[in-house]
Amino acid sequence: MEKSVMVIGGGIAGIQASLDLADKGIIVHLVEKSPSIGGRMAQLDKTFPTNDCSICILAPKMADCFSHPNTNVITYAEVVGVEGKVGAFKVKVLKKARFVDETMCTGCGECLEKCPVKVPSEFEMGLSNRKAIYTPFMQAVPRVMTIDKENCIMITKGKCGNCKKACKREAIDFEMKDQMLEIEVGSIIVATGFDSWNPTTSTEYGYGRYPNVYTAMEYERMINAAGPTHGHIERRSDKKRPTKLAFIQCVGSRNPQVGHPYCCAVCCMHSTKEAMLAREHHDDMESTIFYKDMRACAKGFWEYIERAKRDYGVRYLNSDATVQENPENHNPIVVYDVGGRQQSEEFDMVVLATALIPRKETLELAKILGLKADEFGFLESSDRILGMGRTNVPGVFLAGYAAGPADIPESVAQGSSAAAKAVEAMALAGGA
Amino acid sequence: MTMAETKKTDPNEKPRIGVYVCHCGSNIGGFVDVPSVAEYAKTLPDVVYATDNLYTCAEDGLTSIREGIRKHNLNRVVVASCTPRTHAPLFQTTCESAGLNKYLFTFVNIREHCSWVHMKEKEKATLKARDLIKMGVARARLLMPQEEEKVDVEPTGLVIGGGVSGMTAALSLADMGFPVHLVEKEGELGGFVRNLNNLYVTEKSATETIKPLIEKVKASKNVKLHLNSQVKSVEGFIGNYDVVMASKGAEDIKTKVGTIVVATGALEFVPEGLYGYNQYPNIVTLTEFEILCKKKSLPSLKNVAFIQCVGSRGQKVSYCSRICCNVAIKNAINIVDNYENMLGLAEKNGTIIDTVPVEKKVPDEILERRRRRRGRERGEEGEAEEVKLGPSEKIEVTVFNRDVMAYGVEHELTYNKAREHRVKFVRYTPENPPKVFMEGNQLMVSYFHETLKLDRSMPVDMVVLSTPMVPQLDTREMSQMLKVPQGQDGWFLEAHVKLRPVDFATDGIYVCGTCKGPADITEAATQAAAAASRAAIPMAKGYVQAEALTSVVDDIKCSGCGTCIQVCPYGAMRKNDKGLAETIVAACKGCGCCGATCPEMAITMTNYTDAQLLAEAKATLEEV
Amino acid sequence: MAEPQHTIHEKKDEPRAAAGEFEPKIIGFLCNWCSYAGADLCGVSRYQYPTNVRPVRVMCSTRISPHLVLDIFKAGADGILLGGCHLNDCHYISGNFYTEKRVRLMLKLLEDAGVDPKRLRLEWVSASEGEKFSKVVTEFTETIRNLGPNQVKKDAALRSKIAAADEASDTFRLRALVGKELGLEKTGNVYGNKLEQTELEKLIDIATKEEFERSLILELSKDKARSVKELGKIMEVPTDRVLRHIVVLRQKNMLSMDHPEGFTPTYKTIIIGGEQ
Amino acid sequence: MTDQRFEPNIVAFCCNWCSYAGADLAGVSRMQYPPNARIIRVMCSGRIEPYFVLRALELGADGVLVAGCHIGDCHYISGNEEAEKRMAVTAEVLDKLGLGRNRMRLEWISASEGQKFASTMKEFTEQIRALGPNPLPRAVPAKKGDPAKIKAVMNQIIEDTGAFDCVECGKCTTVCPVAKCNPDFAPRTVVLKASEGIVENVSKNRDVWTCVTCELCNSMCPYKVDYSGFIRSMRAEAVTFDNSPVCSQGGLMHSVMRVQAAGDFKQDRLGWMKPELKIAEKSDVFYFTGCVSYYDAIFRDRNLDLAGIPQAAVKIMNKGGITPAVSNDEVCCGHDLNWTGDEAGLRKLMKKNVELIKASGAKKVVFSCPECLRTFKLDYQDLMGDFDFEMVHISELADELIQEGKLKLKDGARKLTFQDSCRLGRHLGIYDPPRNALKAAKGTQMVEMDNTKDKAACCGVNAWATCDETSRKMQVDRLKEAKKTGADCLVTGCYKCLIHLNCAQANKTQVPKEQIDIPIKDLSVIIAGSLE
Repeated sequence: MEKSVMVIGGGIAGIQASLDLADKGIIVHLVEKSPSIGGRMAQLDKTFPTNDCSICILAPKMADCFSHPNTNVITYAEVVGVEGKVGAFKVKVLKKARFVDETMCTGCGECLEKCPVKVPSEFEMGLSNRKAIYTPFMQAVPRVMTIDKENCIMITKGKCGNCKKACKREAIDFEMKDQMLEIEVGSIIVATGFDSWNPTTSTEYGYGRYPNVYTAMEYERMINAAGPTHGHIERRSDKKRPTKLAFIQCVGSRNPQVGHPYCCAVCCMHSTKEAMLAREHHDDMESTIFYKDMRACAKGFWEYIERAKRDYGVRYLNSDATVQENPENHNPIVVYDVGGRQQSEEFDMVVLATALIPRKETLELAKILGLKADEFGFLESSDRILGMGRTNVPGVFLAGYAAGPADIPESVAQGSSAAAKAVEAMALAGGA
Repeated sequence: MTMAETKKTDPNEKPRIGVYVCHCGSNIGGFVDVPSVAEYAKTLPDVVYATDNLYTCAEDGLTSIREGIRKHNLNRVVVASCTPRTHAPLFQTTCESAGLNKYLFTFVNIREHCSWVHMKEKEKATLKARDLIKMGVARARLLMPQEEEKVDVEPTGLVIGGGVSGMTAALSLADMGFPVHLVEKEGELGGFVRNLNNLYVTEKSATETIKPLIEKVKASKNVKLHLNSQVKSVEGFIGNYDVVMASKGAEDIKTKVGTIVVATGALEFVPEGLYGYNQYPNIVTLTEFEILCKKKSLPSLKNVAFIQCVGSRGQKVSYCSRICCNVAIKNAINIVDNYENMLGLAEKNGTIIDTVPVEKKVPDEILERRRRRRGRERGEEGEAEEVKLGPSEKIEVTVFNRDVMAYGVEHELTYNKAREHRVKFVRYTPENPPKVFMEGNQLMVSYFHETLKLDRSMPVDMVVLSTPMVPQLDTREMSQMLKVPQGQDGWFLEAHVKLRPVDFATDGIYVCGTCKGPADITEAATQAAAAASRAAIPMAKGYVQAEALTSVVDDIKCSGCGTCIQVCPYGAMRKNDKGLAETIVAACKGCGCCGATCPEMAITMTNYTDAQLLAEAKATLEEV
Repeated sequence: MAEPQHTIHEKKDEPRAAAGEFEPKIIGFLCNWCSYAGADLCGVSRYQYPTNVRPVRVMCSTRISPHLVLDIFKAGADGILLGGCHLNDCHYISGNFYTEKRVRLMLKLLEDAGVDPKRLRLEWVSASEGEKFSKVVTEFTETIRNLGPNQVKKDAALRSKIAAADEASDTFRLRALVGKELGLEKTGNVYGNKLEQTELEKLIDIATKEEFERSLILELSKDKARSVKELGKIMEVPTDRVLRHIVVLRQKNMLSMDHPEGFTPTYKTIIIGGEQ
Repeated sequence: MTDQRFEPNIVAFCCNWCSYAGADLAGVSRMQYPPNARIIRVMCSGRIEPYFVLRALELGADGVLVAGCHIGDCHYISGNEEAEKRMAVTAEVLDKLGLGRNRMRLEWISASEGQKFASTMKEFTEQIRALGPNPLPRAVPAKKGDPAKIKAVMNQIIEDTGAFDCVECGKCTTVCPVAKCNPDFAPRTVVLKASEGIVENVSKNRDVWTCVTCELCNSMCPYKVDYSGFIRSMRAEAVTFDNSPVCSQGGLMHSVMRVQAAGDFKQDRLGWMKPELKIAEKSDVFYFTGCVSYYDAIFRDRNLDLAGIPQAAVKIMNKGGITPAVSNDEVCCGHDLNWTGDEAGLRKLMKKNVELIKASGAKKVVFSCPECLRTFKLDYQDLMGDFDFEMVHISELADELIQEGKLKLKDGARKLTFQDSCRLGRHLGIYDPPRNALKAAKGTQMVEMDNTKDKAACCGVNAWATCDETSRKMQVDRLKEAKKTGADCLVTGCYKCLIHLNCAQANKTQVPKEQIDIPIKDLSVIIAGSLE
């Protein structure tokens, strides 16, 4: 029997599961779709309720995970097929050509300067550009470059090759082909995380129509010192710094109308944190949070809200809201309801706490693995009460947001929990 | 990964330092005159070899380090290139493969901290690079080989608490192949859940739900169950805890365990003096209500009020107790849908409470509206036909809340279901809470309707108070015994709220379930499995190995004042039998707080000694 | 080996030292997890800053005892920058809270020693604040440049004062007080009495002053026996206080009476085992 | 009395200054005339609106006489000229309804014409006697609501409309166009009051009539609370407590509908037909014209050419190879009765219409009026089960024909903006077909207003109830939005949007004309106009 585990998804849940397993002496194959591990947490600026710097606490884990003698981190790869059963899965992993030799690249970045192609950066939520050869972010692990074959003009049109010329280590190989790996593992942990819902279709919020309406993830990148604006909050319309911010909760979530009747469980706290950070950046920042129910229900959360009110002057208004715009200055006008009376107020910027939804790819993966998903696309646990993370397929376990809304500590706990379950399953399959 | 036999380095041997300066392509070479820096390095004291590489981290660079160690008999290696935070392990491993203790390696960062940040000042950048290498060499001269201490781990676990968390953790450890002692102070397994009627999300009875778990725990060969028992004392450190367990009417049991999982659970807050509790009849807490339901001894009800946040969120305790909204919602639905069953009629029919499937997403069709209308056919002449009474005409449930904490998928859907089933939710503010009083023989609730700005009142037959979970009374004793911290609310405090949710700062002890804060059964069980996973790591390894970045106490200087014990965040300092301080190497993380604190300056930090730091800093201050 | 090509720097900036300008020497103690990482990010992001700071990596800012700082000032550093994680972000949970307390002591002692406290700066720089790191270094370098060179090597009186401050920082009393300060504030003393922060700080300030003066007496009387009056004059401290210190120091067996000058007794520092 | 001769009941409205005085003179002069008339004195014949006549007939009058000063003699200068116009409309409506204009008479009688008064009375009484009794059945006195039952009824409504699902998020208020103009109104407070058991809400609260039932709240409500359904059901209760709407045209339209519901009269509603249009007795496609014929009569002075709309619709169908069946016997769909608390009226009309269409054997019914379509598709099917014929809006049909290549449009450079009516849009979810059909003409550019499609703003009035300041503000806001797009023309797909928005342009408003003066045209008219 195979004493190794595959972890699919390199976010914090996957990293935690991998580390827990690797530390137990089990070989872990961590498959990550994007060029770097780190997942959503890497995009965050701070984390609630301690306002820890997210990347500061994550980066050591990423490095540990990558350099652990028992881990095999396969980035830029996807699981395309699975056979077998618990104790003896055969997993087909498509490792996409990154056109850069991982063993040669030092991530020095000389090639970046020479690449003429600009593409909106996925990591920066499109707020800034990356090159066709890139690392998704500064602290990426592994810190090697990747060529995006859709946009590289050498690959698409056969001319350029600037990066190859710039690379002293000759790490660039335009001839690189996708590779199909076949990996045998005893069990599998799925931790594919979430996506942020695009609120363009809910036109009442004006996202995409009014320049100064942002999503929470965009704001998060903007306020990050390493982000596209170097931590400066600025308006799309005039690059001015806003002072009056409105945060609107439950945009697309808790809304059966748009198909996400569930609560995303993290946005109340997330927006509170964003409002607090605004005030930390500038004393004159005033934030208002429009909410349905302030769901601050884990350790230290309610105290955090109280602190936001008391020390950061964050105003909380119990109302859903819609957005109009003052055409003269592009100031968003938030329309809300206090005591059954319509009110409206002009703000400099509106930040939408959009629904967090399971990734589309997760459903495909579920099909490959034979997992059940609910109608929202969350993967289902077979035992809803005592066995969260155990699935209908023996030997396959879940962790993190893919299994339902969870914040970082819950994802970490689920990562560890899935690791324990994977070991138990293999022990059982091995007749132990 | 296999390591070559490390040759013994004599600490007193004169340093023979090799310096490797990296061009990192043009990343460093473009802005720093690398060859001249390498030349300069040769002039530094004790440097016997210096060279420059295009990429020191490339295989040829690493080879040149290995060769240098052999050829020049180097006993210290300095690499000047990028940041130690990503590349130190690589070079350390290289040194080790050439037989050099990895603690005799020093890293100098001349890329992130020099060439890249002084791209327009090559001369000054070169001067700085020289200085940085000089500092590195000064430090290297004082480096000492270190042995990483290995401590064997007893591969047996201890789980304190026999509730759902404790049982899950114990079973998980057992299933992973480790013997476990499970200690429960009551005579029965199950913990708090035994009080409950059914568990939300499913309508299955609580006892039925945990029955298989209890049976598995009892059946497991690896679980040694200690009922009616308590942990009396715990001494030792990770891998080596000496535990004494006391059982009622039996002799104390002494045993050795490697890791400990704390799962001692929580209590329900008793709302003495609030909302007429213990003053008027039919005012109960959520758990009391559950017990009534479980025993099928509810009184006859027509109007029930739930009051949320009784004592929590800034009243008696500052926190939100996370689960009470969802428990109240569950019970509200039970009352509306299954009231007759709850009255005990079900027992006569021999059925348990029916499973009511949670109605999920409404199909997004415009014609859906018709559903609403069909129930209401009216006569030709506009005369109202017999109006079909909704369930609410039989029994009315009102939930007074401040915010409904129906987080996630299933809670929110259940909340939606409750409203669809005509459970009324009325929001109140802490300034204007509902009032419970008697009017004659009638129990009444009055409230202020926030939106309509109206004072309302209604007769009720029962008031259910949702009170928060509070820590067990013996949490403090437990925390002192285990030397683990409590947070300000009295809950056990995990090592890091974000990334180490089930670890204590002290290695070897783990925490899960409601003893570290309110959680529902699913979350508690998940944490328990997580804690088991964490606890299994040192046991699976069989040893713990501490990086040799620890504090060392000079017991001649130590006066035993104990300040270091007080400041250490990991409980890694203790008093030895001489009454002097001693580092528990396995627990020490090397932050240096004790060293900087020790009033007698009796503590030094390996690999970061005062002498090393001062030498490094002063090297740049010397007049050239 | 191919000579690496230089592409980016076109503009040549003559070192200001050549123009005779003062180039401060600054030591930067950076904690591994936040500020060192922030400095790394600063490099990766190519934010430029002056070359004057020499970083020394430590695991945690809490590692930096006042002695390290004062000793380095004594050795002639023009400025010292301490970088740590933001409060509550500490990799070691609470290390930087102690750092804060220690820095307060360091600043007090620097003031006593006649070193401009501006020469020491504590900054919280997280791993994501690359730009902040460059700003801090640029600003701090400018501050130090404006303050001018550390005169410790030229000014003997200053030298003794810094040495005295260094000595004082290592006294049992100050180290113990600062070490226990947080605990006293948060959980109270053995009797369970909590102390107000301001009260405690007052207490520490008094102790700092006393320990500094005592250390200075010892420093001044190391090579030459001195009278109370003489010490009072050099130290600009009233003689009765000098005398009180001397009584304490004599009790501790750190100072002995030397030859009287006329009727005036003089005192000399007792040097044990020729240490230092 | 053994005389079996029919004695008509006649209501005579006489103006104070001429006809009433004329009647006085007839009396003073002891001139004899039949006793059938009951005189109601008004200050001027200009006061008499068409609905006076209709209401009188509905309430059992067999004939109505309106008498005023001679043209040129009006005490109020030109009041009688207005009366003349109005009575012409009334006469036309009576003709269309099949009641016949003969049941009404307009006569100029001066103060000196006692004789004329007496002779008019005689003649008119004979005229009515000859017509026979008013064929309308006697109105049944309205049912009174039972205060004891109302709480249970309201609870049922709450349940039916899912009003308990409300989490008080207030999103309905934020989008409500009425709440924007009238801060005292919010969809959720109406519901909340009911759920708090405040029954006076039903009998006294006017909010129930303030709502325009545009369903923006419904479409926005995350929990799909059916606010408009709630309001509609509550209206049905409110009227039983005499909490009734104030209707436009004094409720003329409602009277017209009730008349159609009450009896089987030979209507005359196909006056818009033109010889070049091809229609058939029997066809697979039935064209349901709606009340356009009546609207045409009532709003003729506005130059809206409402009759042009069905003409255009038939033209489109003809061009597309369809010869639709059109019936003079269709009755009003009952939408407006249904939305003003008269569900019984709806049922009567429904029966007639559905029987008619079933009898015609049509497989597809085409509507010009979104209200008719909504009523058929949702309300009728709600009550009767699913129909086996298809129901489409003319825009859907046009879009389909264009896509099938059966209909071709001429090129023409123009910029259009489309007003999504609430019924067509939010109630039925039809957004793209009208746009596609309009865009089919090469060179046509569609521009969207700020609030468009499911967020489209309302024309301000629903079911001819509650036209007030709020309505006017909504209309003006909408016109401003349309103007701002820079479109050449605001296209509507609903008779009422056209009428109401036009009303705001035709009447005095606070805003300068140039901010709202955009031509408004019906979709069918535009499409028909660009047919090849």
